[in-house]
Amino acid sequence: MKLEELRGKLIYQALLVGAAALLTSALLSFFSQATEADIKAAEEADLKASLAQVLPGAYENDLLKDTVTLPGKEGEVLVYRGRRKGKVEAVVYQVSGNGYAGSIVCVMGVSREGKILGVRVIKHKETPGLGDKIEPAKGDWIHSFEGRWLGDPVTEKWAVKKDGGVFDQFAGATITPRGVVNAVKGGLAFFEGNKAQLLDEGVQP
Amino acid sequence: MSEYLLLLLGTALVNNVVLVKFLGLCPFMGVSKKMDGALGMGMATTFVLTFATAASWMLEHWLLMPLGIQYLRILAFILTIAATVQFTEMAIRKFSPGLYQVLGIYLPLITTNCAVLGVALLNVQEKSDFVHSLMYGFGSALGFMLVMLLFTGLRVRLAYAQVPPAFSGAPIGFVTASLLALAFMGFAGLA
Amino acid sequence: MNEKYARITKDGLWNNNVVFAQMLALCPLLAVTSSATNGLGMGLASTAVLLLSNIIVSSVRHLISPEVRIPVYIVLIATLVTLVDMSLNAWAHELYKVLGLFIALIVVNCAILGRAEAFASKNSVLDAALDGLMMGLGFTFALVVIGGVREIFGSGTLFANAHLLLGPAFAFLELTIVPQYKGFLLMILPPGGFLVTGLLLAWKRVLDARRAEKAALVAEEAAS
Amino acid sequence: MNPIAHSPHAHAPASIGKVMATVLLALVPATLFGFWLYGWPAVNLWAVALIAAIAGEAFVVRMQGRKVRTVIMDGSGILTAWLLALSLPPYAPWWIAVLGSLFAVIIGKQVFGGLGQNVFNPAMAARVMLLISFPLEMTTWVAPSQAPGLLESLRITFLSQPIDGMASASLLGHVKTEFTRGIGLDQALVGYYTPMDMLWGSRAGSLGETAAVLLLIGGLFLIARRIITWHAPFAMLLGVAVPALLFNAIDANHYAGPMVHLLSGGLMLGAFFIVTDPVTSPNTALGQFIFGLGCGMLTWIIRTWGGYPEGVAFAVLLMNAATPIIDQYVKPRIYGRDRKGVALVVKKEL
Amino acid sequence: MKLFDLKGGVHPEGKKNLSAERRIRALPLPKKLYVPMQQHIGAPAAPVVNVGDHVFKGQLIASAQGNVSAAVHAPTSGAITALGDHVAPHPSGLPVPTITLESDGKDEWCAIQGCEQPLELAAEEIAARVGAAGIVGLGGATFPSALKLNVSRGVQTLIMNGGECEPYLTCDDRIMRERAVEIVEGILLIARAVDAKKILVGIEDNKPEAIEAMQAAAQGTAVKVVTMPSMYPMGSEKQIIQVLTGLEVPAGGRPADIGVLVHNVATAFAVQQAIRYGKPLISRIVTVSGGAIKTACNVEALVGTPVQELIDFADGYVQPASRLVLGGPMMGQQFTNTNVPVVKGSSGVLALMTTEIGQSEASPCIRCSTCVRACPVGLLPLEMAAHIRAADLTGAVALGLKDCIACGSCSYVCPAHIPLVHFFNYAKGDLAAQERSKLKQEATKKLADARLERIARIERERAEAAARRKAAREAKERAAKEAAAKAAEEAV
Amino acid sequence: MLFAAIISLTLLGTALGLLLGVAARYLKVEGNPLVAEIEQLLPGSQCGQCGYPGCTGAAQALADGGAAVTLCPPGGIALAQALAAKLGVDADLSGVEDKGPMIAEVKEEICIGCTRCFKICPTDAIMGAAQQIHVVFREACTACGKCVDVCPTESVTLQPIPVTLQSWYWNKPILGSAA
Ligand SMILES: Cc1cc2nc3c(=O)[nH]c(=O)nc-3n(C[C@H](O)[C@H](O)[C@H](O)COP(=O)(O)O)c2cc1C
Ligand SMILES: Cc1cc2nc3c(=O)[nH]c(=O)nc-3n(C[C@H](O)[C@H](O)[C@H](O)COP(=O)(O)O)c2cc1C
Ligand SMILES: Cc1cc2nc3c(=O)[nH]c(=O)nc-3n(C[C@H](O)[C@H](O)[C@H](O)COP(=O)(O)O)c2cc1C
Ligand SMILES: Cc1cc2nc3c(=O)[nH]c(=O)nc-3n(C[C@H](O)[C@H](O)[C@H](O)CO)c2cc1C
Ligand code: SF4
Ligand code: SF4
Ligand code: SF4
Ligand code: SF4
Ligand code: FES
Repeated sequence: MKLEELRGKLIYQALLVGAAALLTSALLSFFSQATEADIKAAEEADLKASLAQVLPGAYENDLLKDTVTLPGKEGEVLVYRGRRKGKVEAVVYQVSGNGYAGSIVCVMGVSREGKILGVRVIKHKETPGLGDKIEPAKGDWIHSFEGRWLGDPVTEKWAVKKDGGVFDQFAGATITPRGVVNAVKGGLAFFEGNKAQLLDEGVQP
Repeated sequence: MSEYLLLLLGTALVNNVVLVKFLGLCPFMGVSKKMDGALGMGMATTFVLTFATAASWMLEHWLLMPLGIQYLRILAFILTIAATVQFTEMAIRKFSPGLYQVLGIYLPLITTNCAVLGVALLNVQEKSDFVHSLMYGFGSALGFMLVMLLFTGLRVRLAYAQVPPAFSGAPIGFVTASLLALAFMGFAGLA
Repeated sequence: MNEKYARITKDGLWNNNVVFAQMLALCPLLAVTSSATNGLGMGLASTAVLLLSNIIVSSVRHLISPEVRIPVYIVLIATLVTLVDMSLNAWAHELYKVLGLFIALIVVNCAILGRAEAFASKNSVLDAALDGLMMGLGFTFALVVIGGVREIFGSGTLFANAHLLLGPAFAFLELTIVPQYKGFLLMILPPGGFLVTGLLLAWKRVLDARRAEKAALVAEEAAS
Repeated sequence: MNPIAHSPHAHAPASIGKVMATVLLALVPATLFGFWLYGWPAVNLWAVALIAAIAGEAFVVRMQGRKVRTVIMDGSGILTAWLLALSLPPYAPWWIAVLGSLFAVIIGKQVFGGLGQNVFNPAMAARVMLLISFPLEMTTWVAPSQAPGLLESLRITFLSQPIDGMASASLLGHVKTEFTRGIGLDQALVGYYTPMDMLWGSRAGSLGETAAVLLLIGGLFLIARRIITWHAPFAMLLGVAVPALLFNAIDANHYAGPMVHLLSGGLMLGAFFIVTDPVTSPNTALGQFIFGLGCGMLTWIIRTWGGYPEGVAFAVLLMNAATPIIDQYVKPRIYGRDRKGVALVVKKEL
Repeated sequence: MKLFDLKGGVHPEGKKNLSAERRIRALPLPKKLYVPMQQHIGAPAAPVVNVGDHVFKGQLIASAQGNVSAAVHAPTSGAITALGDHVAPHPSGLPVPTITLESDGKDEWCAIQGCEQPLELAAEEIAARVGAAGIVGLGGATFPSALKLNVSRGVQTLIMNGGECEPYLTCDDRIMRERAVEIVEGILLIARAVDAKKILVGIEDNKPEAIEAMQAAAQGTAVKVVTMPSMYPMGSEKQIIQVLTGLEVPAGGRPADIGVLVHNVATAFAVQQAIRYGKPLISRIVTVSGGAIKTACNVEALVGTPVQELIDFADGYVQPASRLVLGGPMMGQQFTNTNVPVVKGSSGVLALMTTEIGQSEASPCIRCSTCVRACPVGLLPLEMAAHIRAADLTGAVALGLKDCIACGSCSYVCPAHIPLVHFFNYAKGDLAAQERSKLKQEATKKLADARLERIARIERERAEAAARRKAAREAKERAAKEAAAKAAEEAV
Repeated sequence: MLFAAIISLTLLGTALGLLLGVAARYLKVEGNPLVAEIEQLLPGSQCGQCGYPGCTGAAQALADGGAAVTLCPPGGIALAQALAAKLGVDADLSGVEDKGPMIAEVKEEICIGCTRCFKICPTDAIMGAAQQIHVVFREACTACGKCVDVCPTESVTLQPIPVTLQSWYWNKPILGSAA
């Protein structure tokens, strides 16, 4: 039969689409296998890079593999742990607070002494130009947490200046920093409350 | 109930497919010169969009996920959408030649209306259940329809305005869309 | 023959530009052009798909029956897009994150199916390849221009982060046009995208009209 | 022979210039009050806005080869800039006024073909553009009557001198902020809301929006002069007051009452001078009523549930977008036809 | 009596005081009269006299043609000097067929026959006599009255239009003040001709003297005088019906459809004159007014009198007029040639100054919707004008263009001075022209088809004939052959 | 896994292809009613000035999108607008010059009565017999110009139809640049 005639046949059309699907899905499957490893690696590298921002320094273990999940105020918290010489030296986890336009999600790294190693905002909907100064790219406000702990400043001073605390607010935007400060403060409280499990040390019976 | 209402409002107004998500712009610009065309396109898209969101949810949850072949998602979704659209096109052509006339070349373009695939893909990312997905698709379609009608109304009026030659037609359409998008920013934070 | 290639080239880049003349592919155009870098990345990705899809469609055009032509083309394009998607994800992860959904949406980029239908399915492989390339470059051009304008006015830079997104080789592109710029948010936000596109379209009109006028003048002089 | 003129051979003594001049006149009291309240910076800002609008309009009109004089003299550009200036924070830097005015008269109006051709309210389009582009500058308010001297005022307007000492929040912004801390209306309003001050306009807010009484008088003057009709303003106030009343009755601690709503933000200015913009509002009385009602309700919704403390400008733009559709469906009944346009049927009287 | 609301409408400055207190005076007999054949709606009348003929006053000089038409009579006695074209009282300034009559100064009536007891005439007879007298509506539309009477027979209500809502004009006011008795008799005649049950005379409240005079004359008859508020266009047929009865004439219909007949009060006077005295319609009251006229007045002018004579009679101009208008300022037509004649429909001759016209260059429409509020019909003038401007006449029709009564209220109030009615009249004219060319196209299409068919038929017939000839020839040949064969056979 | 992927997609494709094939067969639409509708709009004088074999050809070309709506000179601007509306396209009317209604006129002085115009007129608008002066029947002439082309003595010309009181109407108002 000639191609012309074939093209009019119902079964030809069905098979044509089928064949196209067959060929392409086969191609894709192979390609997917080829790229799978690279994609995974890229995603891990991504996550690592963001962890590294709040956990400066080198750790002997693979952070992504040493995790623990603990109950927090708003559901489960996934904690990554960094070790040196087998001891947990630092932990990283997510905290969130309420900003001007919804919740602000941050990751924070805390040393075993309870000091903040770094904080980064990973998701927020604050007003560009007002509230977005919490991003390191737009200002270094977020670095003002580094090295602080629940005793520095004292608990009452863990607030923006307008509310009598020590942290700066931005001109025309108080809500956003207030939200971040509260979130970080809550994160430190979480650390204090779950220290034993976090540091993987002698869980007292 | 109010949860669904919020979802509808959110998808239709706050995160409007066209003005905020930037999906479906070609028909938005192309079929907005006459009210009938816009209405027809809006309705056709509403149907296809809702259907595609539901169908792709099923594909994802009953085929791709169980088999672990999510990398074929684009392929599977678009195939389904394209077939549906073409089927719809043939049906409309058969049963409503008037509508077919109005939609003209844009009916096949629904396939390539990226709102359809875009919403389906976004919806899968939302990881919501079936009813939510249906609402998500329908809400997005409503949003598309709404801005389509508003925009068409404006463009029809502009057709009688003395727009400077350099701007008449598409350029003023974009400027108008810009101001419409500006207006829709007022819905931010609503839902 | 050369004349034909010149025409295809000119059509793709300017006269029948996907964006400025055909008014297609508007979604990625507006969605990813908050900076020139994004525009360039998106443009190159689309060009790759356009080129390949045109070649394939043109080479299988005789096999396809009209009833199922669209599904078949789309399957082809979807495959190509998935390939690009995976490649970017694996090897240009930063760019992948920025362009996000819109990589997948290259599938439905009206321009690609449009070219498959309007050109590739009717022309030889070589012509189709050239057409795909030129249309893609034309599209890239539009993306970069709009992205550039929005970026300059919006944040005072040009091709910011190019090394991050496109690789270190592109670092030379990065420019800071206005140091200490406060930023003009409108340009980065959706309304700005529409506005810039509208203004550029009007500008193209004025340019074309001027050129036509000049040509007419020259012709007149030649006649007299 | 001069061409034969078509009838009518008589004409009412009205012209576009006179209409615009009347509206400007109606704005004068509220504007002067704003000047008095906020001092010289307000005057600077107002003047800069007007100059920029005139210059910008003259430039584009000239580029198109049209007559600059007639366009400027119709007063609509000046009115647009004036209304824009009245809706700006009084201590905003000069470039805010310039950018806003240029956007209003060029993108908002001339690009559409000039007076009467635009579909969105130019002043409000510009205001929203400024708000989303420069949220800091556009949400920095001052407490009234701090009247800096002329020299200092120049520094405020032209050198963007920080005004930390004088900063104050507007009522709506303040309430919104307090809500985020979980503070209810009963406490949030203390010290912020005194009905008499609100009525006379002694509050933080935009340059010309605060003096409710003066704006009302201006509006009534326009109604009396038949420049505007009562429909749109009344409907807008209704559209805010009714939901406010309802929800306030349900939960007084979360939903402010009608008086708070009516007297705060740009509502009064909006109701009498903005939703009445003939160009961008519907043609018929009923259409204008629907338009006003929509503006009012959207304003209330945005204020109450939205992300922005105030929504007049957004509401106006959204309803502008709906205007052609309102116009298409709301038309007067034609003599001898029913509402649908079908010719009446003769009832044979016996 | 309860009045109903009129929607829209405007209040132009009345300016009636310029001429309202001037009694009607007869114009001196002009030397030459130009009597156009078309002074009414419908087909032009056809001359029944020749150049050189001598005619008497009131003698028929042109007879009605077809259904819708009106006869024309000699306004005075004299000689016909020309049957030809003369400039028409029409904005186009085009020539129309006109009979030129040179007055012999004697003003001699032909034999006319009145009627002593007019109110006892049969309805058909009244209509016939009205038709013979060449009476057309004097309210402005100049529709042949006899026809209107005939189609309106059996209506419920007769409305007499004494609205005279146009500024400046006082001719109806004066005629009601001075000839109320005759008018009332005319009204009763019309009522009898159509067998109306209810008779209302609507007069605007800015004419108290006319109301009083009419009320006095109507005492004891079925005629009821109603005072209406002053507002333009109160005098328009549809609007006066709405105000007085609350009814609306259906779109595309006639007042008779809802049982109403409207006539102007001056028409009633003409009817009375025609029936009681047998006098045809050869003169009318004309208001000469306007700021540029020295002595505004009302004159009774013969049809065909050049307008210049009326202006001279009013002592000419105080200052050069910036515009001359026939009719009222709202609906009247500008003219430039003062040689145009007074016709049956001429209600006024106005010489206006620039300040009175108040027109200036158009600015853009600001969509203020003042025009929407002013339109008595409920149209959207701004939208219609925008559509017409953009050459979308179909769109304008969909908006109700055909319902527009061209009253000009919208143009009057528009602060942007946009010539709205001008747009509408242009569009109506263009649509009519399109309609004509469509009719013609259909006709020519038929012709073309007929021709093609004819050619095909001729072709076919020719082919058939050829075939027939061929068949015959072949038959002959065959026969010959057969014969030859037979012969051969036989020979074998 | 790989297998499952390929098979499921193939099946999906085949099924959808079948669906479309069936649809294409049973939902087929015949012919194009548009051509007839367009032909109804055209003057029908089959004059061929458009370059197509008569009005039917022109209608076909219009329906296929191969011809501009301004193709028919006898139809003028009005027809172009009607066609544009029917086809839903934006007409560029700048190219059409509507000379207003025209009519053929035979100059009696030079007409030799050759009957050529009489024979060619598609609407039988010319009357006359051999060796006699021919006259044009105003109501039937579409100003197609064919008679002008064939007349050996150039005695036929197209003239604008004169305006009369009945056919006169107001011109379109021209507003200044400000408005
Ligand atoms: C449009 C708009 C956006 C705003 N966005 C933010 C924001 O993102 N973050 C924030 O803290 N305040 C934001 N605000 C300001 C709040 O309304 C409020 O005025 C402010 O936080 C109070 O702080 P202040 O005491 O420094 O004025 C925004 C206000 C407006 C009008
Ligand atoms: C007519 C008019 C419209 C306005 N529209 C808005 C608006 O849509 N959104 C907004 O945030 N402010 C708007 N404003 C400014 C507010 O009325 C008011 O000045 C300001 O919002 C009050 O400060 P707050 O935003 O901190 O409450 C408008 C002002 C005027 C005069
Ligand atoms: C806008 C407009 C205004 C009119 N004004 C008057 C008027 O004031 N007096 C009048 O008698 N007829 C007026 N007419 C004419 C009437 O509609 C109607 O034709 C007339 O009264 C019928 O009477 P007739 O046949 O005796 O003329 C007007 C018509 C229109 C359209
Ligand atoms: C009653 C009235 C209200 C107006 N309100 C506005 C306004 O809110 N914003 C504005 O830009 N222009 C306003 N104008 C001026 C004018 O209509 C405006 O510049 C047009 O929108 C420009 O085409 C107003 C004019 C009038 C007569
Ligand atoms: S009155 Fe004039 S300016 Fe006002 S809407 Fe009507 S046409 Fe436009
Ligand atoms: S002229 Fe027509 S549109 Fe204008 S007011 Fe009169 S009826 Fe209405
Ligand atoms: S030009 Fe017009 S009338 Fe002549 S054949 Fe073509 S379509 Fe028919
Ligand atoms: S132009 Fe000549 S051939 Fe054509 S219709 Fe008229 S008379 Fe006939
Ligand atoms: S609809 Fe064309 S690219 Fe989105």
